[in-house]
Amino acid sequence: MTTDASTLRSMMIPDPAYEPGMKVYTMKLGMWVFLLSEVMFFTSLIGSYVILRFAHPDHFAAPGVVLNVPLTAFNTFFLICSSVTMVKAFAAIQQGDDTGLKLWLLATILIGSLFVGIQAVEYYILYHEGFVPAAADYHAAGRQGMEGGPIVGGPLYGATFYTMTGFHGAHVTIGVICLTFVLIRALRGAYTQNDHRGVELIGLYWHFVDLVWIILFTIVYLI
Amino acid sequence: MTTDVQHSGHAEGEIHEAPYMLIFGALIVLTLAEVGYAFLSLPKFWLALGLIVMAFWKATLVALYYMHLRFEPKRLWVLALSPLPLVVILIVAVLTEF
Amino acid sequence: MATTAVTAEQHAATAQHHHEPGFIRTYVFSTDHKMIAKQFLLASLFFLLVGGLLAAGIRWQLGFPGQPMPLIGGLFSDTTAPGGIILPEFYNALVTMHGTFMIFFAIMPLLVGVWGNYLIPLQIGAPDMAFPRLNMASFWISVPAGVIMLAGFFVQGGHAGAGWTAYAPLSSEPEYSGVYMGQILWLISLTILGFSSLAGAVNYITTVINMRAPGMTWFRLPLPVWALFVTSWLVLLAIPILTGGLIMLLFDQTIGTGFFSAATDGEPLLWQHVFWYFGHPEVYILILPAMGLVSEVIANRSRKPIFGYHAMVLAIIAIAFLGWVVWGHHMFQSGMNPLLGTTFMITTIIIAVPSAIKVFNWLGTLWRGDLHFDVPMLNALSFVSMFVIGGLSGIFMASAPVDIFIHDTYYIVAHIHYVLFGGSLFGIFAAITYWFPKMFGRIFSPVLGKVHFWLTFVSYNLVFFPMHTIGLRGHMRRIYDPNQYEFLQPLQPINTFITIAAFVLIATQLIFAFAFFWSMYKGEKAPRNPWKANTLEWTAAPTPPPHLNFPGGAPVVYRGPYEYSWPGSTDDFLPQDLPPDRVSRTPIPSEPSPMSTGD
Amino acid sequence: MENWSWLMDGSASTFGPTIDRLYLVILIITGVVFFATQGALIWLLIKYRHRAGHKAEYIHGNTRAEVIWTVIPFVIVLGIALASRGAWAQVKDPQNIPPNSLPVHVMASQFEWDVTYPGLDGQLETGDDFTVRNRMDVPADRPTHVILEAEDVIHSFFLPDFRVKQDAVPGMVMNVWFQPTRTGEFVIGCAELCGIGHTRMRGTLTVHSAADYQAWLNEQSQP
Repeated sequence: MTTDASTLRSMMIPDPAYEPGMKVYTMKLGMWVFLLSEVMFFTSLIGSYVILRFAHPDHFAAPGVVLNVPLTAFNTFFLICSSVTMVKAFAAIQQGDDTGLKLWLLATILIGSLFVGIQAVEYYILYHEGFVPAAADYHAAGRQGMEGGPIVGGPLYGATFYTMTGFHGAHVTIGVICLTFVLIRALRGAYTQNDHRGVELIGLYWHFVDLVWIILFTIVYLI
Repeated sequence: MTTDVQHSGHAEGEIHEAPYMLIFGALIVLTLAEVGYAFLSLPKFWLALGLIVMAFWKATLVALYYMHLRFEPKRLWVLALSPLPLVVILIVAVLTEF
Repeated sequence: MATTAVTAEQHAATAQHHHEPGFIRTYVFSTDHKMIAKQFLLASLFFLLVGGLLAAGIRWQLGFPGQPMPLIGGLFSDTTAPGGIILPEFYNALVTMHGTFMIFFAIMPLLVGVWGNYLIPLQIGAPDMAFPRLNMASFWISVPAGVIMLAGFFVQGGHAGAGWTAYAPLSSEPEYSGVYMGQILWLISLTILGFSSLAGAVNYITTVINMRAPGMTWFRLPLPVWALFVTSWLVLLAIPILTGGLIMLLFDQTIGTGFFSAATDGEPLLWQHVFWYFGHPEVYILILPAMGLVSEVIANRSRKPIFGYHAMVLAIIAIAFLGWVVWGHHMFQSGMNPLLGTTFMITTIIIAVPSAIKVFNWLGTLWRGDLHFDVPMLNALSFVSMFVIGGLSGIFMASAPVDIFIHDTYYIVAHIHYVLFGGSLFGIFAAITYWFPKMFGRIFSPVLGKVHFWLTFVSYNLVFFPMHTIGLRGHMRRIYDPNQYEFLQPLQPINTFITIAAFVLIATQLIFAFAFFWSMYKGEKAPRNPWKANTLEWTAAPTPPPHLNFPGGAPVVYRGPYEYSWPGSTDDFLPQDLPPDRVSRTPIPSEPSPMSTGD
Repeated sequence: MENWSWLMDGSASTFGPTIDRLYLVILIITGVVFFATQGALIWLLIKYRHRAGHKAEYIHGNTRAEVIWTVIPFVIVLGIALASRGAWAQVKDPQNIPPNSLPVHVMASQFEWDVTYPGLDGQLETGDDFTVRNRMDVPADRPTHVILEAEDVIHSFFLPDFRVKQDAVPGMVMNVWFQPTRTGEFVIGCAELCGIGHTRMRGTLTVHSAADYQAWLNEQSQP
């Protein structure tokens, strides 16, 4: 019928102080939003592991009994190195250092590939020791622990281990492929001090994958 | 891919030279500490707690400095942390089952 | 500062489209959000038809158990329906695939894929989505998913038959279900479809946050945008949980990991937790957008501001948030810890409150309005009415002890269809008929629309209301032949009645299909703003909107979306982008009204 | 269709009336809400339908109304939840299984119910246990404690007349109890899709008087 004058004013006047948006450029926001969904994806895998382990502790072995902790600790070291080279590549292009960008990107790709390679070797060794993902094969003859001891753990151990670390490895592999694209673009001079969004985006993804590994290494290998 | 010059200039108006190498050192030290701690003969609870605390700090350092969350607007913090309650709800609720 | 941000984004989008695209780029591999919305619309209406035909098969078996299907009976193979008589394994596949197609391939894309794409950029004043090519990918990823899902009908062993919930171990171990390839295709298809949903959700969230027009504050967003935005968060955070679960189930099926298999100490209940932790947010993914769309239609066709805009927004957020902590109510009878059951019972029942707020606010919007009973309005009102029934029947199963009896009976079937058909699908019909002029430049035939509405409304209630009562008599879900149970034999006449009504209901949808295509080519040409609406898609964009939507650049927004019948204006609507100095106004009244409590 | 009713049949277990009463209370509450909202809707549609010269009123909302229709439903539904707790615990909490119950082991498998009785000594897992298929016989004067397991997939042990439903999950042991209030023949159904033969997975539950049950037990226990 009638209306409050102040309501009317607020209704009629655009708010000049209002800034729409996150104050973050759209591609970066999109990458963050995508990473949130990755958090939930790893939650379903890691959460299932935590729950299965809690329900069946006898299926899992103490650290170092089945899994090779020193080897993976080295691998963790490499992944952390690749994170620092990635961030150095980003810092380089922020200062307009084009050569630095290319070199640090190349270093990141090489160290990332090394991580995947070592993981493949780890899988090969574990698989041949009889540590397999398929439940029916888990108790197959010949399966031995690291010290040549008896069968340790149960089928859920192999299943969860390969699923979680395998999907992490797949993420690293995808990261290496994307980094290679970024490097090719960098070689063509696509990034400048003023516009280096591609480098920042792949960096976010790469550090996220590193972050997931920090959690995986702790709960799969060490606890 | 289009260039968006105004944008990057706006977002990276000043360059935050984060202490990248320092963080790197901290991550290495924490990793070594974790591996060492894991082989102490501690009760399972303390083992798990210590390791989770260290892993939490490592993850936080990566997010804050390498992912530059420290230099981002507060609203991005809210966005980035939003799934964490859901993670906790799922795991805690299902754990009470077993 | 941020205004420059917006224009910069728009420059970026403009730069991508400055040349005139060819046929393939316009109609097939289009990056235009409006074309992608139309692609989703046609694809998901096709799957709606598929789902409806599967339902016809289910209803035939229940209404006329063991009798050969008429007309088409001879077309089936000996492993599905020899001589037209449906076999139990085919019946299980029908039940499973009806649910799967309707939920994942019909209702979800009809709400999120179609209206998220069509409305978000137009209603917030953006030229396109934040990531147009990702948006195109989101549609084209869903196509192979649909093809793989359809292919399952033609593989040996038949299609997946473990229900749309795929409870392990029935779904994880082929020797128990007799289905191997079908279940694997089901899992692969849904995994792929997850990427499509995810691409959409990332796009919608980023677009709404960063690409709103100047002046488009959060509380000036039209309610469909709010609903789609909140839904996108649910999609973003729930779908990956399902993907993880599907992958574990796929590994169980293919390499025998045994996550959910009791034989290897895996936990069958873990699948249920993972599934429903996704599944309950999914339920709200399937209803929240419809609530937003219906709010728009009701406010417009009542020529009145939506009652309690802020409460409506808060209710959407509250439903979405509570939706994360109620999944256990699907598992009351599954052997869950009874204490956990009590917790879930309380959280579940509280979710009725925001739903009630929404219903009361819709009624409040009608109150003292000027109601125009056009086709969209009829469908929207039917949404409100049917949603009340679906919501109230939900309270019975939220009470865990009552759920003991009605769980897994036809009562649940009635409830889900009152929400998903009576709710979501009527909401979809309202939205299609309301935005039809915008999409295709022509009015959706009012006569055919009304015929379709009334026939659907009546036959729909005749199908689903009796299901409450057969559920209360103990009729279980998903049973192939209820007459195997002596106590269900007296229900056979009701089942037959439901089946006949269901065939009327399905046939009625052909009227909709006809009206849809007829109106697209022969309908009355639409004026620019046929509903006298306030929102930007009608006021700032031509019909149909061109590439980049707003030829004059981003509109500036001065007010909320529901300023209908403002007494200060001579018109009964105030477009969001109409500058204050151009409002043909009457003197501003100075008396504060007891009825107004802020926007 | 004699004895036709739109509602549930009368229950035959001790906690059945509690559940039915709860159902009825919710039915009355939701029934009132149903008629009130649908009535209001129809009234609004008739009263405020479009007429020439009629204009809608400019009303944005009413805080008092909003608060009222938030608080009242909240109180009502919370009341329903609290009222439901007791019955839920009575039926499902293993602590509330009466100690004098007759233990019966039920193994669900595709597609039958195998019911194992403790024999004359009243103890399960002793030499005089015997197993019958798809039928269950219980005394009327004593609660029955069903120890429920599943062999292959998930089934659901459904006694419609007793208001009992419990999924049988492979790998888990479920505890179900009920006490009949009248003798007669009742149905055992499977309420969870369990495969091709789901529809024929049914059995008969016979409630005997105490004397008849003893006679039946003696007869079955004959070697």
